[in-house]
Amino acid sequence: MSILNYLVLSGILFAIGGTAVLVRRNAIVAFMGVELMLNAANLTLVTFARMHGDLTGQVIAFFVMVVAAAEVVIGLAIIVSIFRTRGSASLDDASLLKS
Amino acid sequence: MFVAPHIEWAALSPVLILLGAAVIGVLVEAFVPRGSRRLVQVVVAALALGGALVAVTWRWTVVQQDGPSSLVAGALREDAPALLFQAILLILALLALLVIADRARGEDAFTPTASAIPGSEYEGQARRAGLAQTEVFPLTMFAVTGMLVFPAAADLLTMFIALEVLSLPLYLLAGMARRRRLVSQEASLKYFLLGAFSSAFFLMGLALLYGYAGSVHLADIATAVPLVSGMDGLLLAGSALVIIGLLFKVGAVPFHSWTPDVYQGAPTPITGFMAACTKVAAFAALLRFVYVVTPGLGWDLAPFLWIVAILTMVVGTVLAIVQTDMKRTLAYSSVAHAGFLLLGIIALDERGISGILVYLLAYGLATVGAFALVTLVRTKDAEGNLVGEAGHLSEWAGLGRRSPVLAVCFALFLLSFAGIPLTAGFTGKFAVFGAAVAGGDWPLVVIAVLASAAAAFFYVRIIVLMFFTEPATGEDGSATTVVRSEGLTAVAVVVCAVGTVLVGVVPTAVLAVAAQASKFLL
Amino acid sequence: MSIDLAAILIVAVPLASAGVLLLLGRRSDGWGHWLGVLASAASAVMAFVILFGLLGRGAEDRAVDVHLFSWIPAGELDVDAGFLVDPLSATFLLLITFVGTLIHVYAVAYMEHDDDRRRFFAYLNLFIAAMLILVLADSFALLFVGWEGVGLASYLLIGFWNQRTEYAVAAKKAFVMNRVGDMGLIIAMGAMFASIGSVDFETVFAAAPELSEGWATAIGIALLIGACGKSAQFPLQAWLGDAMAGPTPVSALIHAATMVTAGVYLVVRSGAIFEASPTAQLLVVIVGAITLVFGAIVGCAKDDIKKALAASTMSQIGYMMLAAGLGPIGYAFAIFHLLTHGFFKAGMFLGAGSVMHGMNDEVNMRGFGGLSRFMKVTWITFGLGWLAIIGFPGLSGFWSKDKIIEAAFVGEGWQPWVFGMVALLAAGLTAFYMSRLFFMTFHGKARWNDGKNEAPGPEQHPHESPLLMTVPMIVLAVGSLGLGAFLAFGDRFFHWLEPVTGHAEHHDPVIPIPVIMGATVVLMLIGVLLAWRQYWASSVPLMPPTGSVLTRAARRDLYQDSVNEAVFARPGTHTVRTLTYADTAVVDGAVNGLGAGAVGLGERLRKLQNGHVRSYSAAMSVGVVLVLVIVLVARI
Amino acid sequence: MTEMTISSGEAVLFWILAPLMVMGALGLLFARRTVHIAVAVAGVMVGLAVMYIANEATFLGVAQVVVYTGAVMMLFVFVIMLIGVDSTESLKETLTGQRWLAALAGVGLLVLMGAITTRAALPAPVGLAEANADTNAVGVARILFSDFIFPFELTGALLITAAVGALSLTHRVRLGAKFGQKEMAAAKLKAYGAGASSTLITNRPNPGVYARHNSADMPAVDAAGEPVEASITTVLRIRGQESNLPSAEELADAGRPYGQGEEPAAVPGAADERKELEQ
Repeated sequence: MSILNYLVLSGILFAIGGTAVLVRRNAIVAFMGVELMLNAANLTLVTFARMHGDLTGQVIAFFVMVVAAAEVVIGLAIIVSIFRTRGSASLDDASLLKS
Repeated sequence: MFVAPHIEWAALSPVLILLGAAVIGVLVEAFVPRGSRRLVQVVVAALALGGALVAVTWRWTVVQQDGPSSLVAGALREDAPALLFQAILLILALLALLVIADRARGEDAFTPTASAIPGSEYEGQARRAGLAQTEVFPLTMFAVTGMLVFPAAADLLTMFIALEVLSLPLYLLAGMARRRRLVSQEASLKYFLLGAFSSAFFLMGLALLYGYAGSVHLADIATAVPLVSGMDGLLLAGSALVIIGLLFKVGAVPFHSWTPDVYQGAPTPITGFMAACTKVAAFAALLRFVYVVTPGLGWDLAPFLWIVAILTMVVGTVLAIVQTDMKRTLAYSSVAHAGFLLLGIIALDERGISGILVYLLAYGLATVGAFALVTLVRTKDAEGNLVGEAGHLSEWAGLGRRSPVLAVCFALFLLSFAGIPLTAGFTGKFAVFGAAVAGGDWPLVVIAVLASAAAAFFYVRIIVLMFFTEPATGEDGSATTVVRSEGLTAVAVVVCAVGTVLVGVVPTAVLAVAAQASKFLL
Repeated sequence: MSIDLAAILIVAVPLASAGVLLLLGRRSDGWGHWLGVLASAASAVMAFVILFGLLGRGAEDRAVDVHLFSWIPAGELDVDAGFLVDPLSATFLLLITFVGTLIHVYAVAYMEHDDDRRRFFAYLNLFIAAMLILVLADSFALLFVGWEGVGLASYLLIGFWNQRTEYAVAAKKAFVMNRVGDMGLIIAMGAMFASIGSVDFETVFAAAPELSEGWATAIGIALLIGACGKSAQFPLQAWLGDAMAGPTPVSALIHAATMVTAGVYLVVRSGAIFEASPTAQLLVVIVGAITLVFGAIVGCAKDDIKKALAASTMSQIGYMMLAAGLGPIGYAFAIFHLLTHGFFKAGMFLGAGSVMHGMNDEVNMRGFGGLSRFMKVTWITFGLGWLAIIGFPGLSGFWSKDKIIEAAFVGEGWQPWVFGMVALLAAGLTAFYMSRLFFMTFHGKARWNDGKNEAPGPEQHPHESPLLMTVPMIVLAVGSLGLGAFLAFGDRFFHWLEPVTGHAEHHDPVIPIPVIMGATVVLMLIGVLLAWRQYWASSVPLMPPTGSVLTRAARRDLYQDSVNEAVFARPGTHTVRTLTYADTAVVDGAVNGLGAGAVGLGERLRKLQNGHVRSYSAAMSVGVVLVLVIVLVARI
Repeated sequence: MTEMTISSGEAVLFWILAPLMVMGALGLLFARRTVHIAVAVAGVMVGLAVMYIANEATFLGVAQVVVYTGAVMMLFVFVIMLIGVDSTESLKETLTGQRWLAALAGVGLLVLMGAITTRAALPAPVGLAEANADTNAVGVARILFSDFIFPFELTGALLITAAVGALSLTHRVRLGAKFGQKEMAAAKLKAYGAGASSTLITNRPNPGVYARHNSADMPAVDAAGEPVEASITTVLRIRGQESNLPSAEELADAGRPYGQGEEPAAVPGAADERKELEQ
């Protein structure tokens, strides 16, 4: 067991989150994928903080939480307003704009 | 044990002024009666931008005298390029603000209330009641704050936070168009989702670089590059991901796909604002990151940047040719411009910095001006009611006959985009391409020249359309008309046009100032 | 007045006039055209001031650098905007302003019935200013400004009658083709900057001899591409014919006397670079030779008077290019021919305009004939131009063309023989097609409807043009008559240009000069004679003789003419067909193909932009994966 | 700085938690019900919190539970409630090639991230024993308020933006007069007076009392013995769950104790309902 395990786990979570954005049609689920990616990055940061013996990584992770919280508020507000207009939160429905 | 950090209030003044104005704007929303809210907001925003510009100028003189310095425990770096980028940003933001604030025919470009369901009865009531979404102004101020921090950010965390500070308001603003609400909301959703996605990549890059260097300060990473061995994978992947996060903001292929959709869907003044200012801010950050952190990585990152630059120029140009919508055409042209600007980044040459500065000024002036004019050209149905902006290119036919001044200004901006001599665009292209040649990136310059020659084709096509084609009247009797601006847009357009000509004809002063700012000091 | 001030004013005055006319708009409709004429005339006065200023100096001091301002000080690349007044640019100044002023005067009458006459004059002034910047520039960067300026102005002027779509299309074609040439110039500037580190004439030409041959060839070829675009040289010649859609004064000014010769100017001006690269020089000669023949053959078959003149222009510029490519020995001849050509070709274009003016804008020469009785002045002035261009001994063209043919025969190996013979042969062709044009228009039987004969079309009342139109024609005819002799006398012109072109060692041609001269005259006479037989002595069919249904009598006439047909017209038309086919298929094809390719690629890429945000994120993440692979491929 | 050792207890914890977390994350790709996904992701967040604590980031672990699981994920759940809690999503792919692209991107990211970390010669971990000497929270706070004071202040802008944005997208100003009970009554009377027969002034009639299992689905009976349709809520009728009036035989059996007579399956709607419940 070494701290590498944490890094690999975070890589797995990051990849899963990224894939979710591609395959899920529901905007909320896709957004949760993004959140998972941010958390995976946080795990990396925390692990590296431990590796370096330096708390900066943890502080950055804390910042990321705050940023993510703000982002979630905005994102969900946008999704809700789209849902109220269209009655659907499906990303595939929102494709009026194209060339 | 705990040492309170020293805070350089004076040096922070531009950011503080804007942040203060944003907060005051929010308070205005709460306490000022609805009737006078809008006026107060506009005045506060304009004063703040002007004040910040004065502050930046003052700091410029100080930096010229005392040299660059680090601010607030190394979070920011106050040096000549940062201040110059900030100055360009503030000028463009001020011009964009005029367009945002303009109410041609008593209507601004924003929905009366973003919370209304499009097409609902409530929306109609709100329109009749004369509501206005005045939150637009504080949100814009927040965005400008983020943009202002971006060029000066000296550590990746500050850069990340600034990225979010500038992005979140833009996500919201993109969804607030008065007309075609569905499309606008869709633009907002797309921008938000893809923006959040890209910032996740940025963050992972940040994490990897932290793992590599044990610090997120650009300077620390740069010093670690020659020292730390065995973790090159972290360094390269981290740098690549951070650059990708920034490339998303500048709209480089293949991270550009949001650009046309969002540019088209967003309220046009906001499109102009973000097309000009976001690009300035993001290129400033990109420049700092690449020039400070990656000079030692030249050979490893070069193929990636080359491919992205070539793709961006080619795809942007080619797709602009086949567009039929004015805003989309301009959006793809802005993608192509991102490609040209990348040449200055790749050059890794001092001249690249000044080249990019000049190019961005030229591009920004033309962009704000062009989108400002787009807001004035409207479609009219058979009864003579205005139904919205004239999006389709064919609706611009014959504009040169009916509104020669507008058409000439638009043509000027297009010529500047195309890089015709005696316009600012030429000066910019000249400076950037020159830097790239000096950096030895010959093939890129050849492709860039070819792409800009091809790009001239669709700019000329629009000019031909405006001047040499009969105006079209739709089958349903709809026609194109030009509305009179309240005056603010007109001022913005005139300033942009004069600037475009001046920077083209007598670029000496601009180039000289830019040349002074061509060094990033660690 | 000092030369400096004159050099600034010569550009500033027409520019200011254009600005005034465009800004005032309709308010200046009443007097705008006269302002335009005045501005141009003022420039011409300045040109003479400069001429006499230069003449007043010693031969070595005849280069004045007029510093304007520091334009682009970007690091090492320091571009100053400045004017270079020397014998070469002064020659052009005179040509542009003098011929330009005459054409301005002519246009006052020619455009009288056009509502937008004022705008036309604004564009003309703009063109003059841009052209003057082009020739006065002391660096490639400023030259490029003028280069783009004349492109823009000619675009505006060709498309002036843009009510008709095909005219607007022609204007666009000219613009796009010119853009291809412009790219050459931009690339040349980039190459100069990369190899020499500067783009101003002084530094570049000083450094040119030390340049490696690779660089010199690259720069030379790029410059040649630029020259080809602007001067309608093979393979970028297609736009010139279409550009005839513009009003005739435009054709006279831009497509005969000034703009199309900018390519020749560029090659002569950049002589130092071409001398450093024999390959590039040889290419210039080849391009010149091909265009020379190409234009001449096309000229044999065109029935549209303006298009025939355009083909002739193309061919004559081919002569100049050929000369310019021969090196110092040819520069002065190229410029000399350019100057005389500017006079007689502009005169003939104005004459063609006068004919059209009298014939209800008819341009088909098969519908002319016997006009000499009705428009005496036009006939005589045009006749002088015709004699000049075919190289009739004593007239302007004789002096200048003969020199080029002689120079083409100078050298070693296969080159003098090939190029010399081409130049010689083309002289005969020139005589044929120009005589054909002249006879078809002014002589033979009237083939237009004069109310008595059975010619189709509306009844025509050919008449002489007003004084405002004939006077410029007369002045130009005087030039066609005497300018050559005046300048060639005592090699006066060549001594004048010597500070710029350098002194060329005089070599003897591979064939003795008297033989060449004799052959030229004989070929010229044969050409005229053949044209006389077919187009004056016999009747000209109203329909082009190929592929159309003809009466039995017409067929007999054809039989009678079959020798001519077989020798000139038929191969001519076939060659023209092949060439036009090659032109449309290859060059247009390449241009259109590039366009179509771009559009096709665009349509494909467009599918990716399908509006689905998930596709966008897919593109992004695949992009991220690929980027990481590229970046890490060496490391993991 | 001494090298840190990782206890075997931590290894056990990791090997228990990590598979669970990956499974929870995979729910994001394969689960159909949105709410299930939200709960699964919340589980992953809790797992992360535990891992933070294991990685000597006590403060962050607690913050993770409070901020992420407690606030962010609950906000997600709220919104899911708002737009329909039982919304499921068809996993059938409609965009051609999207599956392949997604697989390529997913596998590519996985391989690359794995390769980057495993191939790197990471230095021996130092551990945070020294940095956490004055407790983790104090250590974090020192850095937060010294090195990162500027980003910290800047996040304030972010939070204000979030609040302003959420409000402007959702908050509606009331336009026109307030429509309260009084106005509602007046409007009803007015409509009734205008002869709109569909409008009731009074309450709707209650459902019937001949209940056998659920009185709400049984219509009331008027004086003539006919069922009063309006006495059953429309919802039940839309679902097809309303009952009919009992027949004469059923009425005759009414005296029997419940369960001895016929099955309530005779009631059509009830059968459906039960079937649904069994599913």
